[in-house]
Amino acid sequence: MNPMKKILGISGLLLFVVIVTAMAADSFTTAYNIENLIRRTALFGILSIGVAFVIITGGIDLSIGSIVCLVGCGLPWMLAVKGWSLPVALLIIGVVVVGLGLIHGLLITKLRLQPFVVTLCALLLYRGLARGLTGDQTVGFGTNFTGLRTLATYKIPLIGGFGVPVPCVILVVVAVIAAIFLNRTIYGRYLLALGNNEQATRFSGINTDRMTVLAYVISAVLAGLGGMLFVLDVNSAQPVDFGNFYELYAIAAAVLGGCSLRGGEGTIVGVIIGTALMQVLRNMITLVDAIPTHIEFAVIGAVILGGVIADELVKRYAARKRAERQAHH
Amino acid sequence: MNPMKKILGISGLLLFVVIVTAMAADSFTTAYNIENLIRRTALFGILSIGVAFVIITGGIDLSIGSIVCLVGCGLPWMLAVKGWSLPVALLIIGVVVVGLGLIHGLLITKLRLQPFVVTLCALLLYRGLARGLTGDQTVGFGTNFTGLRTLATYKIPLIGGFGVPVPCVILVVVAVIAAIFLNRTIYGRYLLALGNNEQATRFSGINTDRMTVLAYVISAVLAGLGGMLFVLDVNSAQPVDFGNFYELYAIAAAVLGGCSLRGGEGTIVGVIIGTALMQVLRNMITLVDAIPTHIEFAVIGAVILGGVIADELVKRYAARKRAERQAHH
Amino acid sequence: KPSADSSANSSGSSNASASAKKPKIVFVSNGVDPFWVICQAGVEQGGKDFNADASMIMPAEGLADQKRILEDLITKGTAGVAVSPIDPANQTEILNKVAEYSKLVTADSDAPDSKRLVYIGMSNYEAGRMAAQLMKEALPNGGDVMIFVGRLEQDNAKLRRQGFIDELIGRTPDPTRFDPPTANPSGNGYQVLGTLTDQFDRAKAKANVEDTLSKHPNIAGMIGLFAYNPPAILEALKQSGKAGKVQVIGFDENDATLKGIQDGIVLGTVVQNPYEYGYQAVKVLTEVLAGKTNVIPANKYIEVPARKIRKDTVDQFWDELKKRLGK
Amino acid sequence: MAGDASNCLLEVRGITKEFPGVRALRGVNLHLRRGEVLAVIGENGAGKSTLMKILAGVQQPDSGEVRVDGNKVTLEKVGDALDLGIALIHQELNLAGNLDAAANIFLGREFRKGPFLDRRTQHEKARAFLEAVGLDIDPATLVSTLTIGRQQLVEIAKALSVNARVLIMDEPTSSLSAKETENLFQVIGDLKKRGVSVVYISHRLSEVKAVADRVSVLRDGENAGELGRDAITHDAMVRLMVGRELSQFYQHKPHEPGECVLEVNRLRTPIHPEKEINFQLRAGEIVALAGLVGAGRTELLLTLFGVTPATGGEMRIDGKAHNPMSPRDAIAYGLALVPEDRKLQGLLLEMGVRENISLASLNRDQRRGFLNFDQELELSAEMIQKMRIKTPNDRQFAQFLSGGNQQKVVLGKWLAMRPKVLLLDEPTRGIDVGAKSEIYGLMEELAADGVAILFVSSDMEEVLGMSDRTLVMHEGRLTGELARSELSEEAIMHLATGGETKSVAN
Ligand SMILES: Nc1ncnc2c1ncn2[C@@H]1O[C@H](COP(=O)(O)OP(=O)(O)OP(=O)(O)O)[C@@H](O)[C@H]1O
Ligand SMILES: Nc1ncnc2c1ncn2[C@@H]1O[C@H](COP(=O)(O)OP(=O)(O)OP(=O)(O)O)[C@@H](O)[C@H]1O
Ligand SMILES: [Mg+2]
Ligand SMILES: [Mg+2]
Repeated sequence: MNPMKKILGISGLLLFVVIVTAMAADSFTTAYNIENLIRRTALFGILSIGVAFVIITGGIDLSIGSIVCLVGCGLPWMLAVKGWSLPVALLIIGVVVVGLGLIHGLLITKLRLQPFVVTLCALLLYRGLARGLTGDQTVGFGTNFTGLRTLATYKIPLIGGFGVPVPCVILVVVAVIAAIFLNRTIYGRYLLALGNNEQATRFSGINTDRMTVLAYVISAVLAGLGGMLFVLDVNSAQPVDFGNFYELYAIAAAVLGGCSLRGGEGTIVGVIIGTALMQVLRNMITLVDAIPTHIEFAVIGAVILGGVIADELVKRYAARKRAERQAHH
Repeated sequence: MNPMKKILGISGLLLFVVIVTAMAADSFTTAYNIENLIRRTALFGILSIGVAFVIITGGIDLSIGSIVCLVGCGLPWMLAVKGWSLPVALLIIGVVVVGLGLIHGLLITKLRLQPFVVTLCALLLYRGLARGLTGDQTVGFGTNFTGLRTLATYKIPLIGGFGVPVPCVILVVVAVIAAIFLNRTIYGRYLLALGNNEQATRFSGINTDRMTVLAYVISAVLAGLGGMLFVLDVNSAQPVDFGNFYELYAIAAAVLGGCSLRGGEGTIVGVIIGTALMQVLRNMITLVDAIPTHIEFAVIGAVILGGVIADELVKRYAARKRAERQAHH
Repeated sequence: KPSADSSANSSGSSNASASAKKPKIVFVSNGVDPFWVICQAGVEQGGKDFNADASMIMPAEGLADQKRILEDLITKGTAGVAVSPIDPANQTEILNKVAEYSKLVTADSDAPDSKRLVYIGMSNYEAGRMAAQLMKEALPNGGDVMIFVGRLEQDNAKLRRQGFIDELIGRTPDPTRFDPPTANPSGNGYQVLGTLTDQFDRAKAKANVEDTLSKHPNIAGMIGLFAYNPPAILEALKQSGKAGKVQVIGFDENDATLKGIQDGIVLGTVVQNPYEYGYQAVKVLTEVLAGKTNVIPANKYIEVPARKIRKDTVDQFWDELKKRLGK
Repeated sequence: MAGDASNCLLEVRGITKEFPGVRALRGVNLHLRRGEVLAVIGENGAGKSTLMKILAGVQQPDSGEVRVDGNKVTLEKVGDALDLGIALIHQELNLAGNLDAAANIFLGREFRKGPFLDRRTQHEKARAFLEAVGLDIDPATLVSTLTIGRQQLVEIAKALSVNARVLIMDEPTSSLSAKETENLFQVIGDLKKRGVSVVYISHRLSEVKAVADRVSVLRDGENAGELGRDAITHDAMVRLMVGRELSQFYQHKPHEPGECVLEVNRLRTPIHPEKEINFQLRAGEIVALAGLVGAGRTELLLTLFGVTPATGGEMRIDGKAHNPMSPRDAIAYGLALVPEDRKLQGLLLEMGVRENISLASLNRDQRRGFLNFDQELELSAEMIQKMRIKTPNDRQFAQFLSGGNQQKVVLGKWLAMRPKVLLLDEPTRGIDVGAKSEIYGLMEELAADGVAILFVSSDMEEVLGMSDRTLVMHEGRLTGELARSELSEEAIMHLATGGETKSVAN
């Protein structure tokens, strides 16, 4: 199916939720709230774009939340606790995330281990490492590093008191590069092809192993970037639960946005819309009085499921109509 | 590959971990500890067997932890808070879990939704429901219902002060039925076949939709059974985190035990061994003084990953040796 | 019968003779938190001072995990166990089982129905009231207040919140009262806007504050009941330029909270004394193991009271804290 | 052989390849001259595909060497072979269904503008190659929406686009009908003129006769002989392949048709909903369904079998209304279908031969749902023997069998069902002559037992040789029916290309 058609349903659902929330809560449309929503979507969106590459190859990456934790704890630990300089810290983080992505990819391609197993072990391992590294202590920037933290917290002022959060700019840059990479370069083409039929792609003379490794590296690097931005935004990280469950959110957003877990399908725009939907839903639950916050998960689950079902039913209905029309002419 | 060969590696790893732990900590081999290990393995094993059926069909069930939560909170809520009678409560739980499994299965087969999406929504939804139902309050049996709780806590005395925990008996019954069902009945064969190639199986006149639904029902029912036993064992449940992450443990155990996430493969024995491995590892970390408990996850992750890698390398080495031997004769 | 029938000799059986004389003591927390890291310092110091092999275990996955660890400690033959039970009302059984094989005390959170020797801690309800007193000091003319907390189904969270509400709106103290999470009690000119939970997700904790600012632009005060809540509040306020405009009262002694007090954007925080919980627990357990049962008071309650920290006391408190943590 | 090295482009010496339990190749030699078409033939499992995969760098030999232009080369990955100008059209389809035809054709060799894909050029170039193979589709068509036959043409276009010096075609025509095959031969002719060498593998011996300059025969993984241009005859090839005479290839005796078992009235199928189909099928009759690629034959069988339920009209079996909503319903009515795409619809690739054969008939044996292992074993042994399935044992995974043997496994599954109406979609696709004659024998036997057989075939010889009656389709419509007496290649082609309707069955 046309990928654009696939994201029609989810876009409609997003629009629907936005309209309903805007009507139910005046505060939804304030500049401040919209800025917050954009920033959160940006942070989670970066993770989702990363995992989308892996999902497109037909794999899965469960290590994202733990990489967010490792980097999120590691950055303040190096800067604030150890007092290392920023370039050193960034270099180390860069080397580590690329290294982790490489290791995942190599284990999956060279040793033919299942992606689920490798990245599940990674999930456990990196969280344990982060806890060991920090001695289970919260690490944060305190009141220092405000310059660096503008990366996550500054808003570029626009008209009318509204500002564009820097993470949003970062997301746009990442998304544009990702979209061009996926749709306009041969490597993106190879990723899509190998996600659909690994053997056919290999038989076409393409080094599919290398492409698969690349996907895991992209995922790890974007998880690392996300982890940095998250900790810069929140200002401190607690190793035991920083980034917990984020892999599920990221995967859910990617899948909602049209990535098939069987591989070979996915658009970057869809992934971002999927992420935005999750964030608007969570925002809605806090803003709208009628919804008790402790059933937050139930609401998110129900809305998404309802949306997906409605989407499917509408598609079927349209297909039936079309068939009938054809039969009659 | 021969399925028995596939579980050889994991059995070896289990044996290795058992021996290491037994040497490092005397208390490991006490009757009390072994009873505890058996009980925990039994509880988690029931969940893993359930999800194994879904994995065998090539699907995935992320709702397990939330079903454990829903049932685990629902049982004491009905019995202790509402004061309903046991048969009524059991009936309701039975109807609910079968119903949930049916809904998952039908959404996946009839509406062709992705299993990941359906059960992820279910994960969110049921946890939210459990929290709403109980008003986010801990529910438990207090000091009542001791008779019922023997189902999870009683040990059938054997010789030498050693007793077999009742959950172990339940696991054995479930496992034997599951193994017979999977290997000796045509339905088990259909499940394996459809996991291998859904279309070819449908073309062979098998109602694959019905078989898929059945797998999700089995998974939900066993998750429900597990949830009951968990809460009877722990005596109370907090809706916000009861059963959290259990789906990942269950899936990990099933995959370690030889189920391929692509479907069509899996043995019940393997699943139980996989579960036992996870439990022994956690036990080891508490018992062996040299391991700081806060790196527990890191140890589990590292051991499993190491084991899987070693298994693969050993297999390759053996294959190369065999090839060389053949070439020389 | 499990082999761990005699805790004293089994603890010696597995280890070298040097540690054989030292009784093994373990403090089991209710989760993983910096709070417990401070407690751990107390446990370790106690171990040194009273010649015990004392350590700390933090269950990462809630109730079932805590039970598993307690079972494993019985297996291990631990002489003395201190525990902060997550769900005391329903954990009597496992606690009594531990009490059967080891000396058991509760700390931080009590299980009065169990066979624990003594409870070391404070009253969360009273601590909540202290926080309300700080809030009233910050907002003498009343105003709208939002409560932020990790979870609400834990006893300590419930009691703190209730103590806070009751004191704030001027009810007569009653620790058994419970306002549902969605309630908006008001009185005395104060209105509680609600209670927002985050399940320990820090990003979510911050998002809760942000969403509150969206929804209630005129909010007067915020209180964070778990250690990381005040920093999350401060962070969101700073980013929205409202730091100092909304009154913040904290709980516990996170660095950011203490810094906030120094900077004058937090009026005060209520601190417990986790270091003392750990230290006292080891002290009591070693003495009981040595046969000195007179350390246990008749009411089975060793109080380690909560304190209010304001700008005047924060520097001294912080220095002391840093010293204890060996920073 | 190596003597005339001056003209020898590619040479294979002493290649041996072993799989667990199977010796696929034993010291095989082969040479290929510039601008020649070399046909490689042999029974199923003789090792043809394995040899070609070695030449394409997909698999590595255990021993032996490959020389190109007289130089020893190592072919460790597909890229190595492509660099040397060796391209392979695999026996099984190898396309990425989520990409369009153009993207598949140039996969791995994309046109670029700087680092970016140049779609426009790519589509233009792709169109030319698609035209060359006679496939009239937009290069932007998603491959997954094409029928197998058309996908095969895309594969051929892809191989042509490599600009190879050696083009290996492993059964390129197995899903193609006469017209496309004709077209392909023209393409091969052009390639020859340009000095390209072609290795051609097929089980359709008439094609081999038409296209090959030389034939090399493999038997059980060894060289079994060679035939020069003039020596290529049907019998000579068969003799070398099977090592004995195989007389009476089509043992067709006209059948006396019995009662009408299947009646189809004004049937409408989902893909061609505006066309109606009418025909009848009698007990003990063998009817062929001919037509060009994409004519709608597969579609019709799938509707009869309940896979894509009809959108209108009616079907009757033994006079009773039959409205199958799933294969299960159809099977209950006594239908069986050997599907076109064995990998996708026929086989459990990662399960044993035994499990594959027994799958459909498991529920026949009433043991309250329990498996009857003895019976299963017996059944698979019977089928392996009867169909001469070449496999080390009945636990071998289906994916490791040669293409033809896979097809036999699928056939075996359905023969075990003893159906009333047997629907066969390209039943001998990729099957060797020996096995073909066995399958024909089986068809005759079944027909004699009163089974009504409707088979789709793109192999003209087969249609001519096996049918009592032939139905011809064109663009989703039955354009005519030919009795055995009227049957000729010309008559079929006339109807298949949409010519005048002769006597339409009503
Ligand atoms: N990957 C594999 N593993 C095990 N056995 C294999 C494998 N590939 C091929 N074989 C075996 O090697 C032998 C030769 O197979 P090959 O596919 O080359 O035959 P073929 O001549 O192409 O036959 P066909 O005409 O049926 O396509 C067969 O017996 C087959 O079962
Ligand atoms: N899934 C599909 N979506 C759209 N069109 C389809 C689909 N499947 C088949 N078609 C079209 O329906 C027509 C009939 O296809 P069918 O497979 O029945 O033909 P066929 O005669 O068996 O040819 P082939 O030899 O290619 O299999 C073709 O034009 C084909 O393009
Ligand atoms: Mg072949
Ligand atoms: Mg066809």
